[in-house]
Amino acid sequence: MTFSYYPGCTLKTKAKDLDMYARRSAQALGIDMQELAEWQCCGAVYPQAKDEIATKLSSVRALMSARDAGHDLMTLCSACHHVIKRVNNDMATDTDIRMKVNNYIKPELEYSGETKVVHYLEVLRDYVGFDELAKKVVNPLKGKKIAAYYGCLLLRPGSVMQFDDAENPSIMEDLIKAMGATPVLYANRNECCGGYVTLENRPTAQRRATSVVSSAKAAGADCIITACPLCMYNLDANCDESQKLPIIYFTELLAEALGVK
Amino acid sequence: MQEIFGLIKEKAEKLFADGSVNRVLGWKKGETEYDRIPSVFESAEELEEFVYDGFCAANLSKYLIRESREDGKIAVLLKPCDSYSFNQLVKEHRIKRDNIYAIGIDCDGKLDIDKIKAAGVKAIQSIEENGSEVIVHTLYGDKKFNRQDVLLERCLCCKGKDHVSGDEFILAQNRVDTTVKDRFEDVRKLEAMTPDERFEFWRSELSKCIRCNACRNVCPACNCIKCVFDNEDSGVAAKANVDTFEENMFHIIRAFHVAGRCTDCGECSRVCPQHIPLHLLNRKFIKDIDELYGEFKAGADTETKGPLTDYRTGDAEPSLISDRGGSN
Amino acid sequence: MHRIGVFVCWCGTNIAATVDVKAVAEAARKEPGVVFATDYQYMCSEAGQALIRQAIKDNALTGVVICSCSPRMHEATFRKTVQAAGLNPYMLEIANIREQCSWIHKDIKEGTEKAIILARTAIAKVMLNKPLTAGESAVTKRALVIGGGIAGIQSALDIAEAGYEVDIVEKQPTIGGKMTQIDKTFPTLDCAACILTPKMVDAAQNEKIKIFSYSQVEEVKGFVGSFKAKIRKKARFVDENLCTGCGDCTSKCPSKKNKNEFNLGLDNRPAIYIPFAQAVPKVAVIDAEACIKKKTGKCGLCEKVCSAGAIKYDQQDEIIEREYGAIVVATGFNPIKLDKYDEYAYSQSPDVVTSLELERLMNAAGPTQGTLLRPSDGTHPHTIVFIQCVGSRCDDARGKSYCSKICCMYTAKHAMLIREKYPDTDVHVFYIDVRTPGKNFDEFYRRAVEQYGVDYIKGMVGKVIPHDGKLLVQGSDLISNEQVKIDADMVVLAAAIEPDPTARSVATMLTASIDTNDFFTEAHPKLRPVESPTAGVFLSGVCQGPKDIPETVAQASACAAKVIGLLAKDKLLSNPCVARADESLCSGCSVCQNVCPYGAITYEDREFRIPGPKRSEIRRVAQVNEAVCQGCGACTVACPSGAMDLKGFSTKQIMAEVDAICR
Amino acid sequence: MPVKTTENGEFKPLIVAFCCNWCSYAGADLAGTSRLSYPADVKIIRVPCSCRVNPLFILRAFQRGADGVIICGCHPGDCHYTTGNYYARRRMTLLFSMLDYLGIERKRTRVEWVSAAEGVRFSEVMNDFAKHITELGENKKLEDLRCKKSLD
Amino acid sequence: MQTEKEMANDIIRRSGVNPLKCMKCGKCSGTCPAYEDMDYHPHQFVSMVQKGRINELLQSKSIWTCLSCFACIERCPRSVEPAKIIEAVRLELIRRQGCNHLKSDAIPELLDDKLPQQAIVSAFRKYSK
Repeated sequence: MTFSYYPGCTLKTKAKDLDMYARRSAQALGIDMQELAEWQCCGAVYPQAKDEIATKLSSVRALMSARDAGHDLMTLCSACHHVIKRVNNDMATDTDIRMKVNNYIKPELEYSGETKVVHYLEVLRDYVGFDELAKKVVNPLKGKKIAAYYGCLLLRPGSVMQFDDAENPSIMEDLIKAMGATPVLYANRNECCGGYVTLENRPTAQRRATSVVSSAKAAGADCIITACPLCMYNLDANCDESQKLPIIYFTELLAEALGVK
Repeated sequence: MQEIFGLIKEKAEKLFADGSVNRVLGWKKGETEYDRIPSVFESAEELEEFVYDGFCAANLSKYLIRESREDGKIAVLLKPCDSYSFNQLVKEHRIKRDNIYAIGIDCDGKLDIDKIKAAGVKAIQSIEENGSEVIVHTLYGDKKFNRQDVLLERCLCCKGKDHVSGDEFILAQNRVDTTVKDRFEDVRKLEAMTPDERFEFWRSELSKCIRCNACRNVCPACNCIKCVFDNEDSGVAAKANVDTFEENMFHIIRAFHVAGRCTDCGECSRVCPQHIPLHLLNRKFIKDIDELYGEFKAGADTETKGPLTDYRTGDAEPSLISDRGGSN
Repeated sequence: MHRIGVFVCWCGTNIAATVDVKAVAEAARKEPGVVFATDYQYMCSEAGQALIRQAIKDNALTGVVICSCSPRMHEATFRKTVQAAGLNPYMLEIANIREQCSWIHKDIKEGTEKAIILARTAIAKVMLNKPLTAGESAVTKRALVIGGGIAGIQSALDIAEAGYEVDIVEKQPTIGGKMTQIDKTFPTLDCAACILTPKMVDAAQNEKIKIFSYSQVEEVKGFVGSFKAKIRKKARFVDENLCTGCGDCTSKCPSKKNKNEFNLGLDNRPAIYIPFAQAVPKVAVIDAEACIKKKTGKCGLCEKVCSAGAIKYDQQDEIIEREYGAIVVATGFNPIKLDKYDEYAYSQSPDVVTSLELERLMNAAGPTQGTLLRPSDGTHPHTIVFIQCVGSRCDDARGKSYCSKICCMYTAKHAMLIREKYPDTDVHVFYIDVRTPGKNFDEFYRRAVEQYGVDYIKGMVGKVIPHDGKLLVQGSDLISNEQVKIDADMVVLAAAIEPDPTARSVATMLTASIDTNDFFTEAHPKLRPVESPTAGVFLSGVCQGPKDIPETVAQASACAAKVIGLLAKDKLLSNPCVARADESLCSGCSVCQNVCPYGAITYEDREFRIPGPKRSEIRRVAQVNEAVCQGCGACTVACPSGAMDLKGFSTKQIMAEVDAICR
Repeated sequence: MPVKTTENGEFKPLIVAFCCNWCSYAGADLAGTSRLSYPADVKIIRVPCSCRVNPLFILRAFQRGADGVIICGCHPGDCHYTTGNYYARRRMTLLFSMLDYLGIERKRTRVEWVSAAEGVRFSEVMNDFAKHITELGENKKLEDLRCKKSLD
Repeated sequence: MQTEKEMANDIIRRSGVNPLKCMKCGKCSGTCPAYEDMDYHPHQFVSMVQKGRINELLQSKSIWTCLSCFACIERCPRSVEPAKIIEAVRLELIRRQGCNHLKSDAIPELLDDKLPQQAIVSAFRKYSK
């Protein structure tokens, strides 16, 4: 199981843990993560406009490198996954964008969305399998009540992301079960935490973050796991003190369960 | 290609040996160094004459209409583009699939002898294919060609190296892609002309037609029991062109009858003794169908409804054509 | 040798004023094959017709051309005329020199010239006409109704009333359909069971009606007037003739925890059960997947308690073959599954229910005996939110593009009933549009608002959040331009309705067409709304498109009228101008079959002589069923070889017309 | 070969109209009943449905000297046979495009949907089509040259 | 200077959204988590762009408060994609000279030591050109 791996800017700095535990767990599960040689920041926001070309180039370059390496492209950060997956979809389905990007990059071989983009969680589900994963758990997280926070970027728009049921996802809950813990379902797990406006409009971010965390807390969760450094920061830093819960990267718990933390 | 030839022959011998087929449909040498004739081999011994090289362009699928009705099983060799015609014939119930063992074989593009001759080559003794080179040995010495330069037009816009049907495949390790141009490029050029220029173009091309029916005979889609143009009762039967419109009529109707069924195998143009680019009529229909009704590849499978036996309630109106800009 | 007679009508001055009729007759006489030509003031008059008959006899005519008004006017008249004179009625052509000539041209020279060309064209065509005979086929005087809901029952009752036999085939263990699950009906608020169950009993007691419950139509062959159907009667492991419906077995059955379909899974039923008290037939059925005896071989309690000895554990499916003259499709509908709409938390909270589930929760025979209680904790809900258009009017893959038509009205009904019975309960309805076209419908909706104080909010709900045993409903109120948040105890979703999943296979079986939503297509959207394009197949109820009960019943009766009209005939005469396949030319490619809207084309293997040592070969060739073909001609153009031709409008005939015009 | 000039030398085109029995032919009848005129150059051939019109008929008409060919059928969705005009629409669109590709004036062929109630529209359509064909002049490109020579 | 109608056409083209598909159900605004911080709401963006009322939208607070959470896109029953319209309006403004919403010299005071890089990157991409 070899994948080209796109870590993204934040995983090299503030979210080193997310990356580190992911790599350790991958090793334990027999997944080979080959970091792309020269990747550039994806921009962290998917440019939705039809006439945005330059802002999509870094994603396309990463996609092309993976294609040339002959592997699927694995992502870990939710934002990177969202941006790269949607740009890939543009390259596959929007002839105008495809033509303009190819004209700009002028690659030897035109790129038209051939690379498959998979999130680390999808690798766990579709390549490793949660049953197999459960067998490799040496340190079951018994008794832990964990709330999964999906946020927006992994799920929406469902027609493009094809990650899970956008309104009723189960992939992280299945992971939690495989690690021996108890998943806690709560209504706001796929509602926005307001992360994108944390810099600009902190009150909104605070309100959103609090509503997410309090919803999980009311449902009886001990902690929240996430795949997104921005959600991680936001749910922690912007949540009302009275409602706070520990926010953990899912990879950290995974590493713990697999005994490689 | 030499090793592919060997593998195919070996396979054919094995099929005879274990009795899984009683005939093999392939090619054999004709009168000249570049003449390859579709042929049915009935025993391993007969395979001595079997040949597979750059001149084996003929699409064998049409022969199966007759051959698959004979007793026993027949093995057929299909190049990737032939497999589309094969599928289309299966879809139209014209060949009996159960009586056929279809072997998909490798193709690195077929050679156009006219292009070789056009380079002034005379008195050809033999032709040697060597990777990307074609060496023509003549009485006056050797002449080397870049293979890509002497390929048939249809191979320059090859529709892909993947077979869409077959029971077994014999393929090269390194597959050669010969595609260098868009197959609609020439259609687009014609579309860009003025109507008068187009009329003159087609008038001069079609007036060369001698109604030899070679195009009709080779075309895998032209497989009617009796062609309307041969049927006294149809009201259009005509053995020869009685006026300048007759050949227009014949070729328009022929193209219309194969529209949505033509796999663009290009055999019509290859066999035309007058070198009329007949495939440009078929490709026009294909291009229109793709643009108007969504991309459709005849023969890509054996189930999908053809575009002329299907419709959408929101289809384009015919006024689309008369509303096109330009003169007239 | 052709001997054609041409008759030019003056139509008083209607034609004669702008067409020189004598010149037309004169010109026609010069055409090859014409042996007689004349003109007369009114060809359609008795005297005119006598003139034609006489001329046919005197001149031994083989074909007739009448230059007169439109064939749509008098073609049928003149066919009878020539037939009376011993000529085949199809050896006649009409040149339309009135509507399409004299009436639109003013210049007599121009009119005359054109009339001559039109006459010449008709002569050219009639020379190629062939005598045609309308086919005859017998009619089996029995109808098959597929689906035993209110639509099927009503159609069956009406057909039986006219004295014809009817079979109802229903896949459930009882007839009655969706209406049995409905509590009250709009706009009168009478109880659904009270008006439906008597009809179910009528159907069961009617001598002409035979009910095949727990059965499915497996195969239909044949064509209008003589269909042959195979019906699979599924084993219910209870002898229908012996069971008295006493219910002793159901109360003793130890396997009790099985989802009760009738109450939509809101409560449980035993493995042997009678769907509901008024079921028809009132006969028990064993759910083999839940039955302990069927699964393990041990138990057999029901057999012991059944005093009638009706339990038959080894009963097998039975195939019944029956013949029919007409088929009624009444396959009905289902609400869509809501698993793709989880923003409304349907799968997360039992207190989010569909409207049909609410019907059960309010019905006296339902799981709560008619008291409205929350499924989660059995308490009275005090705030209820209704969400309209869930899955209707959608552009995406999740929902349906159409309006489900019934939801606005039943939601008003639900809201009104709740407010009446539980005045302390607040009811909010989120709507996009309120659609109430129907007799007394808008008045009904207004009553819900004005008399019962139901809160209608124009806007849509974006998210339902289960929270602390409540449901936080967040939606927009477009009129006050605000986002509203309502703490609700229950949420009711007006799920879109879709055709029953069997519609597609039934359509295939009958070669009836369905649209992209799987609703059956009518033969003509305005003028033949209860017929399918396939002759002898009729449409009743929601299988054709969303409908409420009154509309369904009206359509069911209309459908029955059509069936009765067909069954009343002893013989069916078919239009002889139908397609014909020339087997010697047909290559069996199926292209004609693909464009035939009636499924009139089938294929057969035929042996043909061929040159060569084999002497003959088997070829697949097209066959046209003349009773089914309607003569559109789509196949004739699809066929590249010209093997397919249309009688009365043959390729040669039309070519001759073209040639005659361009001469 | 038909005479295509009036006494004063004006060009009179030859137009063949294929009309489906259920809508357009009835529409033509209604035009007549309502006394709505259109040029006598238009000659109607009755077919059961627009899907009965074979491209052969159209080419034959051109070959024999027609200057314009128009096909009329029920409006899409209203076909008496449910689907016939949908097939006709695809066939004619492709055929017309091919004729254009061969350099034949694209305004010589037309498809119009005319219902049985549209008598006014039928006459308008025919007037308009005849006007266009008259402007285009004789169909030099397609007529049977051999016949023309024999006229000389 | 472009007219409002021209701007509206540009916005429609840039967003790839057809506002005529909207059936005015308001689900986008019903689901929007930033609703309370907006002066014009998602459904209004769709109808105002369709009507060509662009100047008001260019002044609106909403173009900066949209969270890009795509809930409106996911849940719209007509596949209208309001978030794309809002972004296209925002681009209409920030592509003009000097109209960047986020100025780089304003950044340092907003930072804290835990803030991830992507918060800054994304803010720049969303609010500046």
